[in-house]
Amino acid sequence: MKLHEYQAKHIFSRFDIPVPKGKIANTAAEARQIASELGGNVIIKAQVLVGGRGLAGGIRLAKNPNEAGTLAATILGMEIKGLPVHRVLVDEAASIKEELYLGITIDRIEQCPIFMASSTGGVNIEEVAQTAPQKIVKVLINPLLGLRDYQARELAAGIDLPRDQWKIFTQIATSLWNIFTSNDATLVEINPLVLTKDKTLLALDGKITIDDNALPLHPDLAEMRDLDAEVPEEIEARKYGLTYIKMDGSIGCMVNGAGLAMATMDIIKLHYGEPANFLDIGGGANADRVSAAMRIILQDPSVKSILINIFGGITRCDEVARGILSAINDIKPSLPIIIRLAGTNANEGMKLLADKNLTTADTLVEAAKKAVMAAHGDQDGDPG
Amino acid sequence: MKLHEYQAKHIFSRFDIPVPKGKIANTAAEARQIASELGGNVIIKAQVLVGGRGLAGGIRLAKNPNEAGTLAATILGMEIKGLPVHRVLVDEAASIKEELYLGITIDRIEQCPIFMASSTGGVNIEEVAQTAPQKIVKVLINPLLGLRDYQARELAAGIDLPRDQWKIFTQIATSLWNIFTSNDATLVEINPLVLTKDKTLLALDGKITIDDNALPLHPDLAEMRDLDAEVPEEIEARKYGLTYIKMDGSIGCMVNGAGLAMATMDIIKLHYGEPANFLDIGGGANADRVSAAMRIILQDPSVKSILINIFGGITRCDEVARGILSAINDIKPSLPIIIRLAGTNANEGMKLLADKNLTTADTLVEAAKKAVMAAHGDQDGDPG
Amino acid sequence: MAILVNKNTRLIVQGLTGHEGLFHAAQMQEYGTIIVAGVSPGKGGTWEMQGKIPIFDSVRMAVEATGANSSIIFVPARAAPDAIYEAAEAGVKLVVCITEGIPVLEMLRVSAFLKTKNTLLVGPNSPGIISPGIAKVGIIPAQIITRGSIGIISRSGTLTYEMLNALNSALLGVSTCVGIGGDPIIGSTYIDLLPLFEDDADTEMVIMIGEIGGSDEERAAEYISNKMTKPVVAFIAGRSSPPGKRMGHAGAIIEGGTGTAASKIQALENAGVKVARHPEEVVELILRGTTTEN
Amino acid sequence: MAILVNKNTRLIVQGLTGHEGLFHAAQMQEYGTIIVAGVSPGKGGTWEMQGKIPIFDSVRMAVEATGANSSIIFVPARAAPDAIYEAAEAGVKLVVCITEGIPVLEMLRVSAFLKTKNTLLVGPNSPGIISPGIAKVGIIPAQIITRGSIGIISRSGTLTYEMLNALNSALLGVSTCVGIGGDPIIGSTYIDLLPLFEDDADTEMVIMIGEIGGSDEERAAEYISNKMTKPVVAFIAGRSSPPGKRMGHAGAIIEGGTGTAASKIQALENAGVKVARHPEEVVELILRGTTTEN
Repeated sequence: MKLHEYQAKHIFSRFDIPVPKGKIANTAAEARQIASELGGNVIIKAQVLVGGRGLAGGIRLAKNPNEAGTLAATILGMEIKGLPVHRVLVDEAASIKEELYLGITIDRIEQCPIFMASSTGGVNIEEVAQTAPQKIVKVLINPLLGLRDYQARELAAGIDLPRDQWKIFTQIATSLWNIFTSNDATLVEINPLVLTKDKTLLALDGKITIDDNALPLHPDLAEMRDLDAEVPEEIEARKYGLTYIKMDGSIGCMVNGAGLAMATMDIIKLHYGEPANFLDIGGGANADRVSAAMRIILQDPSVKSILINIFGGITRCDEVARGILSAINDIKPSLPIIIRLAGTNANEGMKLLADKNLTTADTLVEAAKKAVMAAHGDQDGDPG
Repeated sequence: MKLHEYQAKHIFSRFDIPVPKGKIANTAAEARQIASELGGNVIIKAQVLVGGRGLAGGIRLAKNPNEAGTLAATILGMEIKGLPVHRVLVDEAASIKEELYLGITIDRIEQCPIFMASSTGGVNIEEVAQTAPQKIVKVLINPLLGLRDYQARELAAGIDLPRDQWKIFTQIATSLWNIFTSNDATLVEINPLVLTKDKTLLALDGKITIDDNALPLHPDLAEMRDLDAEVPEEIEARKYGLTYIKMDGSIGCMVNGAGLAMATMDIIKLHYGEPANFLDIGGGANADRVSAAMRIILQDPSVKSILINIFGGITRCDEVARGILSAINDIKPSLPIIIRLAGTNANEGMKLLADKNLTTADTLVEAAKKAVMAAHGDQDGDPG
Repeated sequence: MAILVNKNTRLIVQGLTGHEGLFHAAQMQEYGTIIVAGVSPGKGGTWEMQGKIPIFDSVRMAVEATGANSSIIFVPARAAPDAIYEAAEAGVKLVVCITEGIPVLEMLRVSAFLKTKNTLLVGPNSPGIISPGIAKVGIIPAQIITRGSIGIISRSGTLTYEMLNALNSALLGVSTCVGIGGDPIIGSTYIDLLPLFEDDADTEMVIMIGEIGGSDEERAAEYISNKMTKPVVAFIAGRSSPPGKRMGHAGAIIEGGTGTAASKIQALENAGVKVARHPEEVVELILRGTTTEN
Repeated sequence: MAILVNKNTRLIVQGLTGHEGLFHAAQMQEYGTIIVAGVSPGKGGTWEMQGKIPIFDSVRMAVEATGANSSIIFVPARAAPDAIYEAAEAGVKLVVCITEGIPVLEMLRVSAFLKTKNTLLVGPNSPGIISPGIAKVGIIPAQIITRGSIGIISRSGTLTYEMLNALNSALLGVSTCVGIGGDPIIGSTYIDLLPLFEDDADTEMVIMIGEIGGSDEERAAEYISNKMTKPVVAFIAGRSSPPGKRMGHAGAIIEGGTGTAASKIQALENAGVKVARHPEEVVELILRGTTTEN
């Protein structure tokens, strides 16, 4: 789960990482008021959970409260990459001398947290990693020892930070580490970490991503989830324990298991179809979940056919078949549904579906071909 | 540094380990009042930092507030092993079904914290360890992982704790572990941990010893030091960075280094003398510290002679000699002082002392012999 | 003799008394796996499975009483790291963790700890291991597999079943199939298991099933190129997945440029591995390989 | 060739720019020790000791630039565990920690960490190591020692000097003297070093200087009894110390029955070790031994 910039900064502040003075505004009037409290010279920042806010015009400098109000009004009316802006952060403007990067994520190969710093902050760090990897200093952290001071100093030395800043830099790095571990984050990042003209370090922008598996341990963080910033279908899916991701194609997919779901999408594409979504119903999916999955798929008007691919292990195919029948009964979908069941109780499942006038398939390839044909208008779903 | 029972229980309580209701009383009247608040049936416990309070009559049961007042008055007038009782803890009396032991200390050989539990609590656990070691269950803790639940359960199983108590026992063990690490303790112990007749676990008595080296990191704990409970000379010594321990003999010792100080005491004993103290002036001791050390030694009226044994390494013998001269000048002691200097700048030191009518020695054995003779009344300190 | 799981396997089921534990313990036993004990804290001294399997309070007690050498974990995510530590400290040589949903920072600690131990962890979020006709330690449906000479290593669950089914339909058999789990931090990866198959007399070739995210397939490619003499065929799921999207498995995230299907396929093909475009094509590649090359 | 410290020693001084660091670095260099670098965070790029020794910001940089293989630590207690981790992670093979006052729980973590590394720690609270006439890494006064064939392992500081002085007066020389430190948790104990002396061609016999507290001497006795062929003489300080009292060294605590002088002396004598009653008697025992047995 990603946190908003203002939420991340709130956590930074609690862990004594210096951030600019600022407040969140829901309206232009609030923004104007905050700007006036902060002395007028402020930066207005759209709070959306996507990158590229700056390029999209979602970050603007204001010289006085009136300008702040006007700019906030504009930004609050925007959509950035399809996400409407509901809130802006109004921060005191900083006098920037240098922009640095400081972040922690997980190195899967080394199986360790990895601390990264760069003297070229304020930009897309993934781009720096690819175009100028020597500009990123990396230090692996032993998860049983945590960040040690000498490692923080290695980062400071690696980015040529002035020596009079090493102590405060080490404190900031230590705080960032504490944020990472105590919140079960998979990413924490200050970008940019600025060195101001009056020689202090300040976290101008921040990102925190929380490990979804750890959210039950952190109810305070779980409450920070911003449902406004998410696709409604994805929220609905999570409620039923489903993983749904909207895509651009016309073939709705319902599969058990992430790997098999991806393979199913791949095979649709291989046969010149386009998947409309990724949908993993998980292990042991019961009739309720199958019903919910079908409703969610059908909410997408681009969907022209549905491919249901279930390989029963823990999941029993007869149970899935019952879910499908109940969903069809409720929703009465008018578009073609291609069903392929295999594994545990597949025969029983197929029998339940046999006399219901549904298209079935024995193999994944056959199912994919039929779904593609059906989406292209061949209503009975037979491969051409 | 050892904490008092009431201080330990206060920490237990902060970490959610159940303790009896109770309060500290400085006077009999306070004890009476507390007993009345607690319903009358209470236990009065002398707060002194030595074992064997019970045998000495420092722990008494009272049936009503009046009796509590009377007993408290008696206990507050006692000395236990030479330590006056300044405070009593007045605790609600518990209905005890079983007395258990639970503690953590450090296993020096395995270089790990070691968790111990026993079904025979409420007694001297060291005695149990020697007479019935099979009654103590031990679990080594990986210091990088900390106590894991399964280890707490191993302890519970090992002492045949009823299974309905395992969950709360695991919580108590986890709290005790957190107390151990977050306070840099070298010992934390609940003895007895009682299973009450209404089937709850309760920490009836507790011990916490804090690592002196870690006290600077824990100012809150350092403040808990009870100066009343310590020998005044030891407090004075600590102020100057000296380690002084009062003993029963007649030969005052001033040595640099703990090992050499012990060896010096051993050699005094070998020559039929008795050391009056252990005193380590530490490394690089300057004139001030030497002065303080001499004053502290001389506060003991049993002292009949003083042996100063300094082996210069970091410590420079000429500096020590200057300290000795300055101390003698200030204090003008009337008893014989035998001085042996060796190592760094020993010759310079000896020269400074040469014309001051002090007894010197070349070797430790010679110095010890002279000090023993001097203590026995041979004023010039020459061996007989 | 198959790898990891065989006739010498003496298995503890951690969490046997739970719903899932009981169900799969019965399945495993029916398949021929020697289950010697269950561990369910607080239930030590009871018996399960028609009164034939003793339950212990701790893994150490179970190992001491039964000489167990392997364990399988069915406990909830919250308790699973503890279960792994406990098994490793008790000297269990193979630990298979079925549990999903363990936070990644917990797994980093587990993984750092296991580097100091002589215990092989498979999983978490693994469907387990099966050596067809011999034994199974996990939840892989046994009816879709026959014994043979193909080793399988897979990060996926149901996708593995799909593959096993396709092999079965083509009358191809399996020596051992290992589901290494779909999480970003797992105990054993391809390069831990490829050497075992390379040394296993029962295995003639290996199928690798991978997916987008991480670099384990790329590292496996390097290993195959340098060390493997037996042929390897691969399938990588997620060719059509957009970057930056989380595809259900915590593992299936494409991290800016690395970990894409294209990068993995390229690396494997450079190492001489044939990469199929879908599970059934793996079968075709194998059949073509065995007819033209042998 | 002496143990641990010799002509191949290439030493880093961690905390060289401090008062103590500078003083002892000069002493060590004067004695012939090859000091290649200092480490003082924030002072990298400067030079010390007549502009001849470069200062680095980190141990890793110092190792990379100078090929150092050993380090000595003079930093305050608060920073010392970090200094040990840093040196070990940078691949330094021998780390000598002079610093005293490190909390024991910190040292437990350090010690657990070092089990996974190929680094030998001597100390903390150690006076260091000297191989007379060759090199010294520490603060042992060099003027009281001559080269010879006696190896010394001691938990004490000034008591060791006393012993060295007594040997010197009797014209007995030393191969290497190792001060292992007086703290309860230390990097190397007797049993880590006795094998090195057993294998060292320059060493003919070993003196062990112990004190009350802990069981390291008892374990050493067991090792000596089973493995040592060279003769061992010992001295144990604290015969006259009352139980339960803390005698300055965190190490010098007598823990209920174990760790007493009597227990240690008994164990050593049972292992065939001659135990002296005071430092000068060690010399007597050695002289008697060499005249009667040789």
